[in-house]
Amino acid sequence: MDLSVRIGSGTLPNPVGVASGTFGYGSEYEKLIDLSIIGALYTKAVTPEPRPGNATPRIIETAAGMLNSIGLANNGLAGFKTAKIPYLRTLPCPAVVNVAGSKGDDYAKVIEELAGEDCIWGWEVNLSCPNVKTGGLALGTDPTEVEQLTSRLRKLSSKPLIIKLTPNVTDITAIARAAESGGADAVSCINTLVGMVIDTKALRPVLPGKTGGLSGPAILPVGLAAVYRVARAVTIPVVGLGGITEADHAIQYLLAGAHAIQIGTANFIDPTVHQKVLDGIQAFAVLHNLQSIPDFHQFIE
Amino acid sequence: MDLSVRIGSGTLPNPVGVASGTFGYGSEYEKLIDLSIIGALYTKAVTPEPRPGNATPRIIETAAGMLNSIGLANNGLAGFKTAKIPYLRTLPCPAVVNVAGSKGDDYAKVIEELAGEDCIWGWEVNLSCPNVKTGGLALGTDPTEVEQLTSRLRKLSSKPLIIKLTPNVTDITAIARAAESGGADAVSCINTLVGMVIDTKALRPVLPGKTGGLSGPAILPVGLAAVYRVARAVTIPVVGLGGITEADHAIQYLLAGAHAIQIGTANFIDPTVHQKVLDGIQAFAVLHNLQSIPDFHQFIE
Amino acid sequence: MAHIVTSVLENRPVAQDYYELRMAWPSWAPAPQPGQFLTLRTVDGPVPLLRRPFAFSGFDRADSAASIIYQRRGHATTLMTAKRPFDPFDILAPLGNGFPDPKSGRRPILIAGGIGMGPMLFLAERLAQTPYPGILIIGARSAQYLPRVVLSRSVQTILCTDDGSAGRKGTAVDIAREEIRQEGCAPELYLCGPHGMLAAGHALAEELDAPSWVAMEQTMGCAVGACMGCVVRVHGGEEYARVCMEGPVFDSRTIIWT
Amino acid sequence: MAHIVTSVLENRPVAQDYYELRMAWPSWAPAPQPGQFLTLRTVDGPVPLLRRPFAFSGFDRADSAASIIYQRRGHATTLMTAKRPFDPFDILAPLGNGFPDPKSGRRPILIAGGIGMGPMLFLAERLAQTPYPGILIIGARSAQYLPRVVLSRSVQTILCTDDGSAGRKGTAVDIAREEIRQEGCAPELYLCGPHGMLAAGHALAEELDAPSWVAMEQTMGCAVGACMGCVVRVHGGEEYARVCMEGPVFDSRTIIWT
Ligand SMILES: Cc1cc2nc3c(=O)[nH]c(=O)nc-3n(C[C@H](O)[C@H](O)[C@H](O)COP(=O)(O)OP(=O)(O)OC[C@H]3O[C@@H](n4cnc5c(N)ncnc54)[C@H](O)[C@@H]3O)c2cc1C
Ligand SMILES: Cc1cc2nc3c(=O)[nH]c(=O)nc-3n(C[C@H](O)[C@H](O)[C@H](O)COP(=O)(O)OP(=O)(O)OC[C@H]3O[C@@H](n4cnc5c(N)ncnc54)[C@H](O)[C@@H]3O)c2cc1C
Ligand SMILES: Cc1cc2nc3c(=O)[nH]c(=O)nc-3n(C[C@H](O)[C@H](O)[C@H](O)COP(=O)(O)O)c2cc1C
Ligand SMILES: Cc1cc2nc3c(=O)[nH]c(=O)nc-3n(C[C@H](O)[C@H](O)[C@H](O)COP(=O)(O)O)c2cc1C
Ligand code: FES
Ligand code: FES
Repeated sequence: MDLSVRIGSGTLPNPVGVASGTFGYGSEYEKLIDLSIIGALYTKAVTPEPRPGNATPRIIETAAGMLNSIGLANNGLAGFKTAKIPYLRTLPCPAVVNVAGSKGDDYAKVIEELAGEDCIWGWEVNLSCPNVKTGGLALGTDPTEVEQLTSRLRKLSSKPLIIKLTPNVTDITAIARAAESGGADAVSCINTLVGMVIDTKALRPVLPGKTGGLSGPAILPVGLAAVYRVARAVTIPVVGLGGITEADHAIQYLLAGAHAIQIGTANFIDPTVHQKVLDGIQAFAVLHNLQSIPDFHQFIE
Repeated sequence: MDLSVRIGSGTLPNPVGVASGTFGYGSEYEKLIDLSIIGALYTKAVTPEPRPGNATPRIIETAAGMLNSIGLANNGLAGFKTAKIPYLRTLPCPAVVNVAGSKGDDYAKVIEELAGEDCIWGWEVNLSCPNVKTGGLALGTDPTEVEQLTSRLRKLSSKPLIIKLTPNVTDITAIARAAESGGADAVSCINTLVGMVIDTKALRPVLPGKTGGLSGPAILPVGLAAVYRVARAVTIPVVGLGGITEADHAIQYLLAGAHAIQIGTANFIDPTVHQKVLDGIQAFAVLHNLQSIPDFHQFIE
Repeated sequence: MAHIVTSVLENRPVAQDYYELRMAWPSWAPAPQPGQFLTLRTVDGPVPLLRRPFAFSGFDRADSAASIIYQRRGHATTLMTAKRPFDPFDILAPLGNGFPDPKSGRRPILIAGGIGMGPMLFLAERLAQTPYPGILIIGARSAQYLPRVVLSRSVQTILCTDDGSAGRKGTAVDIAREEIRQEGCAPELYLCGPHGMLAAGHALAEELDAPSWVAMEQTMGCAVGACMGCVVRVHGGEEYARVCMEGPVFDSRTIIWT
Repeated sequence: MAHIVTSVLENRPVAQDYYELRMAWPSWAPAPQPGQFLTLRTVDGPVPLLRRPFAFSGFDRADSAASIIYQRRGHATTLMTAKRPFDPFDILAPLGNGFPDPKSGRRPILIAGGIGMGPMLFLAERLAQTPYPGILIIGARSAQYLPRVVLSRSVQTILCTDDGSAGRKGTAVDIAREEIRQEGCAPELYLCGPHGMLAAGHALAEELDAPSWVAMEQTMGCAVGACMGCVVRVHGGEEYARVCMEGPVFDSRTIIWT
């Protein structure tokens, strides 16, 4: 079976990636697993300036999920270049740089400055981080803005450009279509859901920033519904994520119309999850005699 | 402590209600629990015409949650009048009729025809049911439509009018403000999240309607974030729900700014949950010397 | 219907993947009837979330005990296999309508398949104490799925397997057809098991112009009639009927078999 | 750091709400050092979801065994109390940096409170085998929280309680101050316990101009440095340091105590 996934000008060796913010830049996990089997490593978000991130605690468990409020903590562009690029050059799997910011210029700056780096396979544009105050709603909630930003970024690099969608919108298909019109090579969804937990003993929200992003098994059905709808609204590939902890979940995403998937929170729980998911996808393909990833899309209308 | 909750022209004896669609019309549970301790019983949705509901299965469990696709199954207005009104007259707690439909006229019709019934305490207008195809998005996703419909319904009855908000929107506070401007006495949130589960053995979505509504513990953080934000956007009372299975969760909602709460899915799991939640709220009030429900709102900014 | 927190008395394997769980039955609680079911909670936490429904497989007022027979399938039933005597057991019961008595002059033919064996054993034992005892036909895929240890000597029982590895070879409905022909009786059918078996039983009943009763299954939410989750399609005015309220036992002619 | 699926050897109560869990240690796995920790998974399912971190309280290469001491608090730790010998035990370990050796001529003063007792017992045993043994001071609210059964005869140990119900009356940091004054030594402080205790220990170190090491706690996601979840505020270029990577042991002067 051909496991490869074509996205724009690039090809991923297999459909199972690891999600931004849950896998660092790879080095953190290299002692635990073989990075060469990873289909795509989506880095922690990179912003133009360094960001210390939010106050603590930054993580709290919820029923079958977790809330995080990391706040795009990263070393900034300069730090990324000196501290991370040399490592990415040695990485045995494709590296997708997750790009973030509070305004369009931020995104443009990151891609412009990194566009020449051969060790970067492509971009994932995080328009949806609910942790950073961009004056209210996330950038990725308005189709017009998304289309404009996408076409601006499109001109800066010929590497695969993936727009990451937030589920916290009325109509995620409208945002996906805007990304497609703007020239995106793919969309990935979903980012975290806005959530909150209150400590009734301390009488305050657990997260100092009050709300955070909900991820993990709890959101699997939400991610699946989003991918199902988005895959029917655009013709570019869809990268599905949200709540995947086992092969069956990843297969659900592929059946729903995804061309690739990402594993996020589950990396924290089982470092071998990636291998298990990849094996499970292959076994499913053999069982149903599927030759390539698009063959997964034939079953569900 | 004064447990009562004032909403518009009415007063509820206590803040702990049972959510629409999870408690029928009350009779189903009367053998199991004392209905007189219920703060408000929100009925299953009533539509002008009878609806058989969706194909089966209608329910599937997810991680710490469940998806449902009941499809507003109900006897319609005429059936409601003959089969349910006589029972509601005997109900020892306030009955709030959950009103649904596929267009504005449907809602108006239900309220108009039932406005004279003394046994009805008030209305909860379900603008958010994701199960019914209203030509794409739910009615309650557009602020202008919500304001217009609310003011139309406002004129039909002086009973408390509660607009129930869907979480499947970009900015739930905009919808809440629209309901307030339209003359709503309160808003309730949240309804279910859109979700999907695929059966990888049968190679099809488990629910024949493909997507369904996600409820239960998994969505608690999403409901809390919504209530927290809505309570800061409007001056009318907010009724909080989503994922409450124990007193601590209900207290989180009250601390977040809710004046009352509803228990949904948890009724299926523990018929005594209502009593436990009410007891827990009272114990918390005693511990912190709170005199009335608004006193819960002093702790969190 | 009551919310009962009782305790496990015994939880033992009775066939491959099948277990019988006996629980103490408080004297104040209504007595379960054959065809009725309970819903139980396996854990206090949110996973598994929903109560799970199981039909009663026996009830003994003298012993103050009721029982179910369950198959290990997914998360909840796997957790159930770990229940030990004196573990608390949180149930809603008895739920649903139960099987009606046979019409006068009719010979009750009880047909059980897979997880449908519980209610059929219960009904068979009941009928054995009446002037109109039935024949119990239990079908399974093969020998190891037959619950030999729970069979009652006072019930006329026929075992059959799809692969012929024990009892007679054939489906329970086929064997029923043979028995009825041989006895030359006017039968009344009672069925519980997989959907296909119920449909075949209904077809047999039509063929013989006999009354027949089927215990239906559907994923449940509330199990008390409130959520409209557990419906099956039926003929007549209402398009759907609730398995937990109008059922689980239905006249097979009211069901829309598709 | 390795992903190890080992087995439980023993799981016994050692004080009220405190348990010691010993696990088999595979010979290929790196040896844990005092101050290092593991993260463990309590169930296969989604609740509790995240791995939980616990410091090593001992390691014995000869016995091929490592141990932790944990307090029953919430869901995961309650599930842990049910672990039995030979149950599988899924851990990531050893994680974090561990305590440094004392500077030459310094007297190690080990101060433990509550769930901080594990790593201090481990460190104390290690130092007892060196030319610079330490004094171990264990503080608890009252007598029943003192883990008497795990104390080692080869370690000079002082017990104290807030209410004076056992050992000396006072906080562990107060008792440390007294001991140091009495001995007239140049101390090096090692602390693990509640945040307030660590801050008080740091203040004492400043007072005495002594080096001091604190093992910090923070809610964790990955525990391998990838998620930036477990940070504490530190002085210097970077505003935050990760407890799981730069820690859990920090020079107390690098921490911003608020
Ligand atoms: C009225 C009724 C009587 C039943 N009687 C018996 C019995 O006597 N013995 C027996 O072994 N089984 C019986 N069942 C089936 C039993 O309820 C399921 O096998 C059990 O719920 C599976 O739970 P699980 O977590 O182990 O498996 P899961 O992995 O959750 O599911 C396995 C299968 O059970 C079904 N199921 C899951 N949740 C529910 C639910 N809440 N309601 C109904 N079905 C569900 C699923 O659709 C799936 O097909 C009965 C079901 C009904 C509706
Ligand atoms: C580096 C480190 C070493 C630790 N060593 C020990 C030890 O040796 N002995 C001991 O008893 N405890 C230790 N703890 C604390 C222990 O991890 C928590 O008590 C445990 O996670 C509680 O889990 P629970 O589900 O029982 O409780 P919960 O109800 O989940 O939480 C109870 C408390 O534990 C905290 N907690 C929950 N999840 C995590 C997490 N993933 N990471 C960190 N804290 C969490 C919560 O913030 C809360 O304050 C250590 C923590 C850290 C960070
Ligand atoms: C701790 C943490 C940090 C995250 N940081 C980022 C980030 O920097 N950029 C981004 O696009 N998404 C980030 N995410 C979102 C994940 O990439 C993913 O979209 C989300 O967690 C849903 O997938 P999951 O349920 O598999 O975790 C983060 C998620 C977590 C849990
Ligand atoms: C089976 C089921 C049926 C429902 N039917 C309705 C309905 O008819 N009208 C409505 O406004 N909400 C309906 N809801 C949504 C609930 O009232 C509630 O908003 C939602 O379930 C979240 O609360 P919970 O997590 O406590 O269940 C239904 C929910 C469930 C689970
Ligand atoms: S399960 Fe709710 S109506 Fe039957
Ligand atoms: S827990 Fe993820 S960086 Fe420390």
